[in-house]
Amino acid sequence: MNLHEYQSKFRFEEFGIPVPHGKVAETPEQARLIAAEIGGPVVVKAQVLTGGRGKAGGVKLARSPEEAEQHARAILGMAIRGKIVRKVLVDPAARIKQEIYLGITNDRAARKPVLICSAEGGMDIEEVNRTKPGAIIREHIDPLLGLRGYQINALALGIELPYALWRPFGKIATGLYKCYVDSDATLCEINPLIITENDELMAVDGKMSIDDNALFRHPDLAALRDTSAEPPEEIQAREAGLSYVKLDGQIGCMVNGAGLAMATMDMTSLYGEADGIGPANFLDIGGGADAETVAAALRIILADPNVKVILLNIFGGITRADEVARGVIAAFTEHPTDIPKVIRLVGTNEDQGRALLQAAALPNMSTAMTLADAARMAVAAVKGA
Amino acid sequence: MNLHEYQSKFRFEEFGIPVPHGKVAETPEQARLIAAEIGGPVVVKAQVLTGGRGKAGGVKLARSPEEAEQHARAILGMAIRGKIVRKVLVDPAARIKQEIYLGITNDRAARKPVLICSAEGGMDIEEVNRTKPGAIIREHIDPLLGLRGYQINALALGIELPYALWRPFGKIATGLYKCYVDSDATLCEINPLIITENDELMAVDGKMSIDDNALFRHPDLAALRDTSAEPPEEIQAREAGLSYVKLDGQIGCMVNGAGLAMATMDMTSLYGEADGIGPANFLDIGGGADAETVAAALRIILADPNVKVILLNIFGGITRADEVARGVIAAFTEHPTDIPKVIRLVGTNEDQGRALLQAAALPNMSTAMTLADAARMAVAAVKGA
Amino acid sequence: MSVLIDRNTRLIVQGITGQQGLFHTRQMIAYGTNVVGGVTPGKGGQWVEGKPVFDMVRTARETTGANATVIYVPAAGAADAILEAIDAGIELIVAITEGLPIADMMRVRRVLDQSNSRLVGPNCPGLLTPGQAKVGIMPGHIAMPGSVGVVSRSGTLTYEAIYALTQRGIGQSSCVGIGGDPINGTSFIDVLGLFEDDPETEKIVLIGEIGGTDEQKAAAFIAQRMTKPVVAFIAGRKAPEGRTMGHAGAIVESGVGTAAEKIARFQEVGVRVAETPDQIADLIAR
Amino acid sequence: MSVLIDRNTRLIVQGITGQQGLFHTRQMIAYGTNVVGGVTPGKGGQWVEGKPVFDMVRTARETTGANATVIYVPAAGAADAILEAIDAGIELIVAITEGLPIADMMRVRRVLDQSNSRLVGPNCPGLLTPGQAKVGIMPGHIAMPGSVGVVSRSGTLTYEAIYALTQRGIGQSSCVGIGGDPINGTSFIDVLGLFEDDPETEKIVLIGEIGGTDEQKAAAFIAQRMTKPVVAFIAGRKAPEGRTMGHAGAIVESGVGTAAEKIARFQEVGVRVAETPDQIADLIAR
Repeated sequence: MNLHEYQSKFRFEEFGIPVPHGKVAETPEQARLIAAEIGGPVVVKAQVLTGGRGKAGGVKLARSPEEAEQHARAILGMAIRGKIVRKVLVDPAARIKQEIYLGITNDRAARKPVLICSAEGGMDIEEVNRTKPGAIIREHIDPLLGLRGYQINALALGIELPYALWRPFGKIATGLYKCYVDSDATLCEINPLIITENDELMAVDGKMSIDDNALFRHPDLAALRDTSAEPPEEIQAREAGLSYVKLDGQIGCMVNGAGLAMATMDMTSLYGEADGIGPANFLDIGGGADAETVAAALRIILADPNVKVILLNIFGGITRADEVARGVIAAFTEHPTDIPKVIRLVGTNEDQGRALLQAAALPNMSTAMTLADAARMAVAAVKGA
Repeated sequence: MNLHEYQSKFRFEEFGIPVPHGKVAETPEQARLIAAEIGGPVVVKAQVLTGGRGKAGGVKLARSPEEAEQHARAILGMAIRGKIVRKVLVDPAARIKQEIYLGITNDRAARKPVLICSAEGGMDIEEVNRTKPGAIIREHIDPLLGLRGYQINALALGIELPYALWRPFGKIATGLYKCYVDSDATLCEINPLIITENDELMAVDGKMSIDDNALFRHPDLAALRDTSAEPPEEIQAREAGLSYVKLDGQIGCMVNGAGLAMATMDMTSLYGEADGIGPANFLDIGGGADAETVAAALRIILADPNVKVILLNIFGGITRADEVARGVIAAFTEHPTDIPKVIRLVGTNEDQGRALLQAAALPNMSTAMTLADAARMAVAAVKGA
Repeated sequence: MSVLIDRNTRLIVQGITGQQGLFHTRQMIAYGTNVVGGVTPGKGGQWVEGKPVFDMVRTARETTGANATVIYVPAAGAADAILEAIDAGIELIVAITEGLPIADMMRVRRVLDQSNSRLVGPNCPGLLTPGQAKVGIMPGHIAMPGSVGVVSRSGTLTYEAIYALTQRGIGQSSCVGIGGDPINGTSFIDVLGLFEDDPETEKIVLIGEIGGTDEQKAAAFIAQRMTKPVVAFIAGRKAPEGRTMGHAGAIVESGVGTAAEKIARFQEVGVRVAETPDQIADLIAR
Repeated sequence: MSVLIDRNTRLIVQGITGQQGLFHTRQMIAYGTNVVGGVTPGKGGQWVEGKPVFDMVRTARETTGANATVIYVPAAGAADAILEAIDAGIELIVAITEGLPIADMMRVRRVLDQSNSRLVGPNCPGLLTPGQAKVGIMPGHIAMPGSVGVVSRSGTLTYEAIYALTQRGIGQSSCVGIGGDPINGTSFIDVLGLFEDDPETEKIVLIGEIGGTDEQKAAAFIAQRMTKPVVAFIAGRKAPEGRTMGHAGAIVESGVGTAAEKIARFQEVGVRVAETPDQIADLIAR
């Protein structure tokens, strides 16, 4: 789960990281009032959970409250990479001497958090990594030991930070790491961390991603989730505990297991490609899905107008085939439909599962024994539809 | 540094440990008012930094505010093991079904904190250890990993705690460990942790010791130090950064290094024993003592009326002999005295040190080359005084 | 012969009294696995399916001589369950639980690396040595004894491969699901090494996914160490570009982990890569 | 021969620009110790006593090939300094600093146990191999080369013993101050083992104190492993009963650690125990 810039920065501040004292506006008028309260030039920044905000015109400098209002009017409602801007952050404008990059993320290969720092802040750090990899300093953190003082020194040295700023830099790095740990974050990023003309450090932009698997122990962070720009089916899927990604094809796929779901997607693409047929979605119902979860998955698939055929591919391990069958029957009883259904059900309790499906005698249903057969049948059904 | 019961319990409460909601009184009248506010029976408990409080009559049950006042009057001003009681804690009396012991301390041999638990709470845990060692459950904690849930289970099982209380017990154990770590404690002890008649857990008595070496990072805890019952010379010594213990003899010892100070004590005892002569104190001026520290040490020794002779035994390592000499000269210039002084100064810069002392020509000063000589000379000087 | 488990494995079940734990304990026993007991804190002294339940792994091990454990406890307690098993000195720990916070796994992994325990998983289907023992949630009846070792990051996709092999009459020596989490206990390399050293394993099936670099490392290991033929399958060729974790994440991962890249690396070192799950069995049969 | 340090030791000084660090760097160089550089964060690029100063141990080691470090940084930063040296792979770490919080040392010790570094100290006077090198704060001129190994928990009391030996013309192979803190890096047993294996060391002086159980363990080790004669001295025979840490502490320590108990254990295993520091040299001379 990603946090907005303003949410990230407000949280950074709780961990002792200096940030501009801006406020969030949902209307142009609010933006004007905030700018007037701040006094002096401000920056009006679109709060939207995607990148490329600057290039899209979502960040503007305003020299007066009136100008702030105008910018907010232009930015609010704007679509950036398909996401509608519903809030702007109005921050006092900072006088920047230097821009630094400071971020923490998980290095899965090293199995440790890694602190990343660069004197080339303010720009896309991936770009820096491509063009000047030497400008990026990394320090891996022992998760049991935490961030050590000498590691912070290594970063400060690496970016040639003036010695007078080592102490405040150390406080910021320590605070960022503590924020990262205490938030179960997978990313805490300050870009840029600026040196002001008064030689102070300040986090001018911020970004946080939280480990979805850890949200159960962070109800305060879970409450920060902004679903206003999310497709409703994805919200529904998440609430039902399903992993769902919308795609462009016609075959609504419901599969248990991410790998099998990907393979199902791959296979329908493979057999359908020539005819412009492919998967309408990636949908993993997870390991222990019960009848209710399966029904929720079917509702989400049926809500997609592109879907011409439903392909259920279930290999029963922890999810028992009879449970799945009950879920399928329940879902189609709730939303009766003539849409063609290709069902492949194997694994634990497969005989009971198939027996239940046969007994239910759903309309337009066919069954397959192998994934290849199921994919071919689904593609053929789209062509026949 | 030890905390009072009330300080420990108030701090435990910050870490989510349930404690009785009592208050501290410094007068009998305050005790009556607190008892009236609590309503019902209360316990009036002497707040004094020593053990044996109960046997000395420092803990009394009161059924009315008037009775609480009477008990407070008796207890306040009482001396328990030489310490004057200046405060009492007035706690609501608890209805006790069972008493448990729960404590954390450092196991220096294992180099880890250890959680100790016993179903035989409420009494002296050392006594339990002697008589029923099997009744004591220990769990060592990995300092990098912290206290784990299964370790708490092991303790709960070990004391045969009813399963319904495992959860609240786990919160208390976790809170106590967090308190221990966050406070740089060397001891956090709840004795007894009671099961009330309503089947709730509550920390009825508490004790904390803080690592003196870590107080620099805990100004809030350092401020809790109660010096009202400490001898003034020990307070002075601590403030000057000296390690000082008052003893009964006549030879005021000033030594650098705890081992050498102990050996000096041992030697003066050895040579003086037959004549009832011995060390007046243990005084370690530490590793890097400068002139000011040495002068402070001398002031403390000279304030002891028992002291008939001063024995300075300095072996220069990190403390340079010339620095010590300057300190000695400064101290005796500030407090001129005819008291006999035996000075032994060897090690780094010893020649400069001795030259400075010779030049200063202090009255009644003699010098020795070996510790044995110095001890014998000091004993002889006491006999001659 | 087999890898990791066989009929002599003495297994305990952590979370034996939970719904999933109980269901799969029955399945494992029915398959012939030597389940010697279970652990649920607070339920020590009970009996489940004729097996003793203990409050702690420590006591379970002392009493039963267990040398393996399978973990079905919910995600919030799974890291603690793994640490408990490590602390109790259990040699083989199989964690089925999915959804472990990554921070928990980083700590677990750090402790694991200094222990004598092996962890398989988390978020994995477990292990299956056909005809001898199954530990976890794999449907046992789709497998048959033989000489193909199967190792996979995917759960259900593993079953596909086993099913296809069995249908062609090709048996398996052992099947190992290592789990798809970013940080886990056992890697492809670990299992490839075990199969290479197992006299009964003649060929190996490796099932990978997009993301991470485990498959690339496996390719390098195969080139250096393996003498036995390996057939691979990579899921996610047609996956849409994932939502990245953010910029720092993208740097760390360095843009690696596409199916195309992984397939290329395998082909470079002579590993045959199947286009569809069905083809896996074809390539093995050749 | 000698233990831990000799003329080939390549030493860096952590905290070289501080008052104590600078003073003792001069003393160590004057004694002939091969000081190859120093470390003070933020002062990299400076030169002190003709030695280069680095910002980090890592770079100091890379540049100078240092294999030992001595730490003079204040207590608040000392744990970090030790961890930095461990992280940089320095083989021998000597921490002079006193007053380290015990919680810091528990963490350091945990990391140390999984590393290839040896820590001597903290709160110790360091090491002295007469005529070759000194690392720490021991006054070098009181020692002379010879065949007696000295190991001690006490700082200044060690000097007493060395001084007395030298005055009787008895030289030392190496002198090791292990420090008096409750948790340290190197124990009596470690050093006794080194002396036992050092061909140049013929006899050993061990100086202990009241408190803890290190001396008792040393006695057991001497009985089991040592062939060379050991003379011991224990400070604190006349010490008043210490102020205990509290009840739980007393249980853990189990009432052990009196001088009488330690002396008895040594005498039981044939170690001669001196009554006064002066007697140490007498007993060695016999």
